Amino acid sequence: MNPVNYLYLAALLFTIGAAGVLIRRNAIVIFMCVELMLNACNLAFVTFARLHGNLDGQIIAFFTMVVAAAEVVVGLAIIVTIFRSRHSASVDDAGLLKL
Amino acid sequence: MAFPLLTLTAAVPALGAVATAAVPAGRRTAAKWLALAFSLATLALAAVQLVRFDPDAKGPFQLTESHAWIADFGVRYELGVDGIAVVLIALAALLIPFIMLAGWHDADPQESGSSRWRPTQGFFALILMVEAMVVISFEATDVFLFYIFFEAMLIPMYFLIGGFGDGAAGQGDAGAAAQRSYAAVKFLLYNLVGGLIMLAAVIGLYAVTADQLGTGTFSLQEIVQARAAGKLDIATTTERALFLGFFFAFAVKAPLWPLHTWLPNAMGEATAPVAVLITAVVDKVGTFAMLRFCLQLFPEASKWATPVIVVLALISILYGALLAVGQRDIKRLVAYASISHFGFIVLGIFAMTSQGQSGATLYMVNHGVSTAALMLVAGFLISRRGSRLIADYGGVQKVAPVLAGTFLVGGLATLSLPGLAPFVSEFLVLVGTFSRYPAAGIVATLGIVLAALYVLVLYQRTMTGPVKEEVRGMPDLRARELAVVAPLIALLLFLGVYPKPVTEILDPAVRHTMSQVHQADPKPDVNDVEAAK
Amino acid sequence: MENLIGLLVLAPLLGAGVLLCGGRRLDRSGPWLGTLLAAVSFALGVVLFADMLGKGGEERALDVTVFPWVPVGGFRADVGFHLDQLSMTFVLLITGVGSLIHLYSVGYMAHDERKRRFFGYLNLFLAAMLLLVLADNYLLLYVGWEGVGLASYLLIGFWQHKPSAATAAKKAFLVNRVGDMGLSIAIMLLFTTFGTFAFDPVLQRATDAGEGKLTAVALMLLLAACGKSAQVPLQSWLGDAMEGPTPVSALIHAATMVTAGVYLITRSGAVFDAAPDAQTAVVTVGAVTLLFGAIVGCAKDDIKKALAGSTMSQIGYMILAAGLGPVGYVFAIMHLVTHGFFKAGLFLGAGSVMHGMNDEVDMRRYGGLRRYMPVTFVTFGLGYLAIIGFPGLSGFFSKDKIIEAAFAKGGAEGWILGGAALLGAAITAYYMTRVMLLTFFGEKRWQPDAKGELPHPHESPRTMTIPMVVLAFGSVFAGGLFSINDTFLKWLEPVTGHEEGHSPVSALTVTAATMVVLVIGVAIAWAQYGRRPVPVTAPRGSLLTRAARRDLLQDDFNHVVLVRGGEHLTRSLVYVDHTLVDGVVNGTAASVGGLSGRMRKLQNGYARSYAVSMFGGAAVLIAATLLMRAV
Amino acid sequence: MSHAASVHSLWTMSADAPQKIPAPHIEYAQLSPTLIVLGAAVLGILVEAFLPRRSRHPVQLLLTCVALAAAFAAVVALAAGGYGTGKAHAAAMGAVAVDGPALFLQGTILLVSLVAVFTFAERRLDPAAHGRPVDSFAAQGAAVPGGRAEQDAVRAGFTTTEVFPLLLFAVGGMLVFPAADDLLTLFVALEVFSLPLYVLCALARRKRLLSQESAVKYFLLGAFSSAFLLFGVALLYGYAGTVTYSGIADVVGGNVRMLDPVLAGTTGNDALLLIGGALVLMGLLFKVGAVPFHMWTPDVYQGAPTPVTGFMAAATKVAGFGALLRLLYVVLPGLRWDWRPVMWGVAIVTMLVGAIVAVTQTDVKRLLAYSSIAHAGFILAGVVATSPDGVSSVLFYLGAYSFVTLGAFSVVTLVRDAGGEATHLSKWAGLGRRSPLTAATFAVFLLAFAGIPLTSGFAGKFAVFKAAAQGGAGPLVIVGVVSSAIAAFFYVRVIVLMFFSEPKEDGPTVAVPSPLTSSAIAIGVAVTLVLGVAPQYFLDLAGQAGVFVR
Repeated sequence: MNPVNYLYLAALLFTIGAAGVLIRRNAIVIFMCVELMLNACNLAFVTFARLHGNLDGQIIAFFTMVVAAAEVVVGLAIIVTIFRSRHSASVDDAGLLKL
Repeated sequence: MAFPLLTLTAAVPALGAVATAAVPAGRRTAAKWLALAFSLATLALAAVQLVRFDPDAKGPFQLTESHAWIADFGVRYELGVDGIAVVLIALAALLIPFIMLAGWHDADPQESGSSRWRPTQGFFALILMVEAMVVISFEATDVFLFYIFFEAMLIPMYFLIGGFGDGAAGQGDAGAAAQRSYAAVKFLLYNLVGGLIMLAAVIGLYAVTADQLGTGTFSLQEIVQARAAGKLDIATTTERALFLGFFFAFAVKAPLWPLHTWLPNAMGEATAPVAVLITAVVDKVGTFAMLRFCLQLFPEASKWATPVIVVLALISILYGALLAVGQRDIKRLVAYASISHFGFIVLGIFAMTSQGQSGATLYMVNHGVSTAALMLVAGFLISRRGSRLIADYGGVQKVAPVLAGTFLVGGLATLSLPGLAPFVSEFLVLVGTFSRYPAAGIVATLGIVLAALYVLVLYQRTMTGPVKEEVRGMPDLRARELAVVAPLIALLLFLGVYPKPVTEILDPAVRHTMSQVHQADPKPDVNDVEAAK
Repeated sequence: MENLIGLLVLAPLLGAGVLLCGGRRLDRSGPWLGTLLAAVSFALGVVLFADMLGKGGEERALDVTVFPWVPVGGFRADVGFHLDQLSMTFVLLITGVGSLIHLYSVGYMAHDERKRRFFGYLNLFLAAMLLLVLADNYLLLYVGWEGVGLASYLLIGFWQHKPSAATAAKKAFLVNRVGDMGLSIAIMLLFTTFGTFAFDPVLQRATDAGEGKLTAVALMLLLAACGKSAQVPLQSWLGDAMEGPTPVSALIHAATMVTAGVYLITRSGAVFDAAPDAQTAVVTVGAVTLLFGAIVGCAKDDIKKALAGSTMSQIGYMILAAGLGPVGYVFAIMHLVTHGFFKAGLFLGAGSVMHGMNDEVDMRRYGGLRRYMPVTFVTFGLGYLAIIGFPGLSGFFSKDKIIEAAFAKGGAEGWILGGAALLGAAITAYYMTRVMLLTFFGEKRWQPDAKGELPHPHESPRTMTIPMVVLAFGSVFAGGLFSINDTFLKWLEPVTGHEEGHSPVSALTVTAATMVVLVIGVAIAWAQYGRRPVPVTAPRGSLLTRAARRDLLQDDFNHVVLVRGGEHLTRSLVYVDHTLVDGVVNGTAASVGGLSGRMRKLQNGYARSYAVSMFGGAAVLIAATLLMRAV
Repeated sequence: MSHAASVHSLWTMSADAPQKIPAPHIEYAQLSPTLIVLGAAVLGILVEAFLPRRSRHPVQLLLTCVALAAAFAAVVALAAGGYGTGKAHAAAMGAVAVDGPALFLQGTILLVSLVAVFTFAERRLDPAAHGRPVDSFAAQGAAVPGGRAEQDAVRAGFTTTEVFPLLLFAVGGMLVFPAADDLLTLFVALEVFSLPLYVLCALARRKRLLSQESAVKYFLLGAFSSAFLLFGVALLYGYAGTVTYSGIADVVGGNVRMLDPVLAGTTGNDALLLIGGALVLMGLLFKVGAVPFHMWTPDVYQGAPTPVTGFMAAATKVAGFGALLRLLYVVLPGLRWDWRPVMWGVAIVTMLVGAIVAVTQTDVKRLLAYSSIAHAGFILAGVVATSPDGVSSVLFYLGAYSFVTLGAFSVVTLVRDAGGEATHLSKWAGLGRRSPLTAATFAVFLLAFAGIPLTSGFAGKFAVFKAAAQGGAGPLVIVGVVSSAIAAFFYVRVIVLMFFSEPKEDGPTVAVPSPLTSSAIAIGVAVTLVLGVAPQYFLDLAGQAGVFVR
């Protein structure tokens, strides 16, 4: 099967993730969409690694996962704090800072 | 390495500013005297310059200093004076002490505010700061160096205008403050915009020189020589664009119609001494820069732009005069009168005749002195009655004859009465203009009628007629005030009767400028007697 | 000798300086000091005169260059004096009459607390006037020219607390400025044409320049003359100038300053001779003014205004004569001198009358004063006879000559001018007789003044009468002296040149005609004011009379066109400046602010909308990059 | 079929790859600045873990300062050692470049952070009711605002000393960011300095809701953008088959030794390159706050604790622009004609939007945020000059700008009222009367922002515009001038407010800071004036540092 299709899949996932970020209100969900985008990138990486026949892509994928994990830690921490103080995880409620 | 006289002349007032600002709040009077002392020291240095300056020496600039400064920008710390600069420096240095004396009590804090707030120190320090920057921008022969101080000057001026009012704005204190800061902001923004447009031109100039000479330079002489040697050849359109960039800034400063509207506000709201500082000292930098930079850097473009500029100058002359007639506010009236006079100066500069340019340069000096005289007396008047409105006065000459007399002399100088200094310069400008553009000359002559109109109307409404109630019991000029006005009037008379000492210094510089622009005076139709015989 | 010329000017200038800056301590001595200095310069004048008489006709001129004034490039103006017969004549007239009037003023202004300043101004005037007539180039002349303008401004407005006075002063200065504009343009033209504006080179080489240029110069000079000498169309200020103290009217607005225009034209004779069209303009102005002034003079009830009208008209004669070229110059100056005597005398007389009538000026409230102030009456009477040209008195000789010269112009022009001059003579006789009758004859028509007390006229003090007497002598004999074997003509000829006019009518006929019209004029006046009693309040009068009372509506014209129009112009300009010029800038500022306000709304605080903008931005970025590659 | 075969051959080929991987060789000395900082950060964590609460603050402060100073010393040493010029090369197997720009930027970042630490450590601003001096960070980040836990924490006088290690981690990332010589390092560095910043934003002591909100926004948008960046990296990798800058540059430049069929296939497809490049660019533009990726800036700047804002505004910009420069000058010079017009556009809108929107701002911190956007635009003008002059001008501008910003925000921390910092402009009315000195210093910073001569702002602006003009970007200069004019308007407005309007009764008080903040401000003023009056030396530095290693 042509590996290029994996690229299309990656692009698709990435777009879905991005769309999710734009559409969803809940901070957690938005964050998950971001994760989805990162994983789309991972897929692209490994595919290209496969195409080019070098391991860089696959290694990068690992790095990405680690970074994503780190992001989760920080992100969830922040989201939880604001949830506790606002009793809502909707990003649209957080609108004090504007103009 | 010669003695850095020019640097010193600029440094002394700068130091004075710092010293004055550092005087503790309690010692107000000490600060005043300190500032005055520094300004007098500067005056002395300016006098030394005049003495050391040799009108007949070769070369455009004298007392030159030159040090590396910002190589990356092609900027050198280059100072030098020609006849025009040295005279204008003397003028500035001469006026500052009078300005200080006149404003001796202007900055005394009404209420004893927090101990850290020291308006008086600030006032005098700022004046000295302005003086320092004006002096160095007269001395700078490096475009960038000039530009820096041309711009930096705005800040202290801005604080002087906005920070200290004559408390005669008509409405309440808050309203006055609002008007003041409006005027200050207007002043700053107009000049900043002008300066920024000039900045674009300055950068363009650098790009051109860097492109053609290998290393970019801002040295006036280098550029002029390079052009003369054909090493530097600026494309016509580029030269015009650059010229416009420079001219715009100077036209705002000068101020030339239609970029003038900041001046009436600024002069109206500022205290009289500061108003004098604006129009008699700071604005001169604009017209001076037209002569030194516009004409010498971009001779061709200058010639190209001349018709338009002459028209603008004419408009300024008539428009300023007519608006002066229409004013209700003494200081605004003087401001518009100044606009009219600046029209004459610009006209003289761009008439491109030796009479015109000598007249214009002489005009800068005379206008400085005459406006100072008129405006300062007006300030004394206003400080007595607490109002700027002409309608609030009447019959002053009955109660305060000396004040009225000096006011009249100042006014007569403003309408350039023969025998007083401005007449000579104005007539030179007119002749110079007439000999190249007769029509323009005649139109400009209308200005002298209008000048008579606004001055005499002002004098009649304020000084003559039955004595108004509020005016009754108004004290006549005090010793300090007389000490300010008398010398100025004496100077007006002297320069009116015997301007030779000044013109002798100015002439070579003017001739040099003329040669830079490749312009010769038009010849008279009937050649002189010898040739006839 | 040369240095004396400088002193001549310097003495009164010094006086002015001392008196104006001297302060209160000079209040008492001031008047005498001023008078003394005037006398000094008169003495100097006499000395120079004597010296000049000692020389032959040609080498009488003295030239002194005191110091270079404005040396700039090709442009050089010197402070230099040129004393020839012409200027000598003026020097004597100015300093002579001037000293007398100083003396007169000592009495007249005795009760004014600001008399020190008054004498300061008078001295200033003398200095400026002397500078005017002694200058050896046009620019320096211009200085004197405006100097006398300033002095007249200060003196007309001397009683500044009276708004009318202040206004009159301002008006005088402004109208003069219009004339001065002409002078300065003339100077510019001279400079561009000859490369100089000193008398000698210009006048010697006048003919080298094109006639067009010369005509332009001449017309500009004429404009200047009109301003200073109150000729139509710039005459409107003279009437109002009577607001000034009477000695001022006598000295400045009768004897000396107002004649400066005549001096200017005579001095620039060479230019005018080379520009016939300009000369036509000059004579026209002269003729019109002499009639205009005369008519105005007939209608005025204010004694000084009546005399002012007469001054206008007399100067009209001089201008007319000067316009005739070499034929007329001498007579113009001669009439100028005689007029200086009798008109000054008349004004002093008027002043003396007002002095006695608590400053009443309306002649209809005078009457029968000859018994109360005999000296005034006699001197005034002599002046009267002189001005109407009574045979044997000064006016007779000078005016007669001018009328002849006018006819001598020849052709229709000659007839018109001559006719105008004759008519003028008739009207002069009429209005002067009127003045005479209203003032000194008839029954008393005195009215209580503002304070409600009736005037009790009395003769004026010695200081005032002496000058009047002296001037009366002048007005009686001057003309005769001048005319005996053409002394005056011979005296001036080297400067102005002279040629006999060939009149179509013989001199005798002219004289006869003059006599006739004179009698007619006097007769009519007698018929109107001599025989029947004069109403205290002026009758409505004919249309012409009413117009004449208002200076033939000239002022109304000025008011409507210039003043109102000017006010509207300035007001609209102020509006424009505020709304348009300023508005544009403020408008841009405001629009930026508005834009900012709208763009601010995009920052709506919703994280997701920020994300949208990022996403869109990314899309644009990509699209743009691809596009760049595509093109 | 043949395709499948090639794929198979690839598979087999890479099967026996592992033993071919060489052991990495790391030049620790040359990476020492980063290592020192990160090491200190780790130490800091241990301090938090083991030292009693009382002694943490001084220790942390000391540790951080020492670490930063030492790192700076290391940078200077490296520069002196010629790594900035002659010996410049890519260290750590081409992962991190050690060259002029890198060292210059690292030096700047370290100095800025050092000054920022002073403001972090300031404890005299909030005269606390319970007698213990407190800094501007939350007593307990996790506690609910106004909740029981927080009150206890406040009463107990807790302070979040973790901010120091966090700062150090961020600095560590920033040090690597502009030096990163392959896209992976770039990405990792980005995250390393972003994540601590997210946390720091959430830690304000006052106005905690705003603070947390800003953190959330920053975090979500940051993550979002980094995802884009990562995808861009992926595409570039796909295009070039490598992520090292030099490698990609070679491929773009078309000078690769052996061109295997697959590479030929992908390199043939420019879309990968262009889109990838664009996405990476976007990631960086987000960090420097360029329009249209700027919208997080005002909110985050306003919400975050002011010391953090100052640190972000200064250091992040430096790091971000450093990375941007390297990317554009090393990786994509071959594509200059593609990205230059785009960057032109970005620069123009950034300058204009920043300046225009700032005009109507009413909050000092937001105002400064927008002004920082406008300045990003100015710097971009220098970036697109694509000449060594351009690089050095940008470096100079960054140095000048970061100190001005830091100083300005430090002043903001001083003006306080009951609710903490009084950032609303109306509160600043008449400040010049109350405390002339503070107002004057702030005025100096504003004037520097406005680019008035004799301040560093002018020198920097002139440098970038000059470079742009010489690079043939005249129109950019015009736009820059126009937007500076607009910008001048609102800077002046603040000055008017401070000096010419009457002070209000309920106006804020100006806290008297400890030497820490004072010195931070003093340094800011000094640098502003020195760089304004005698910039030549620093211009030389930047000039020498103007060349990237490849």
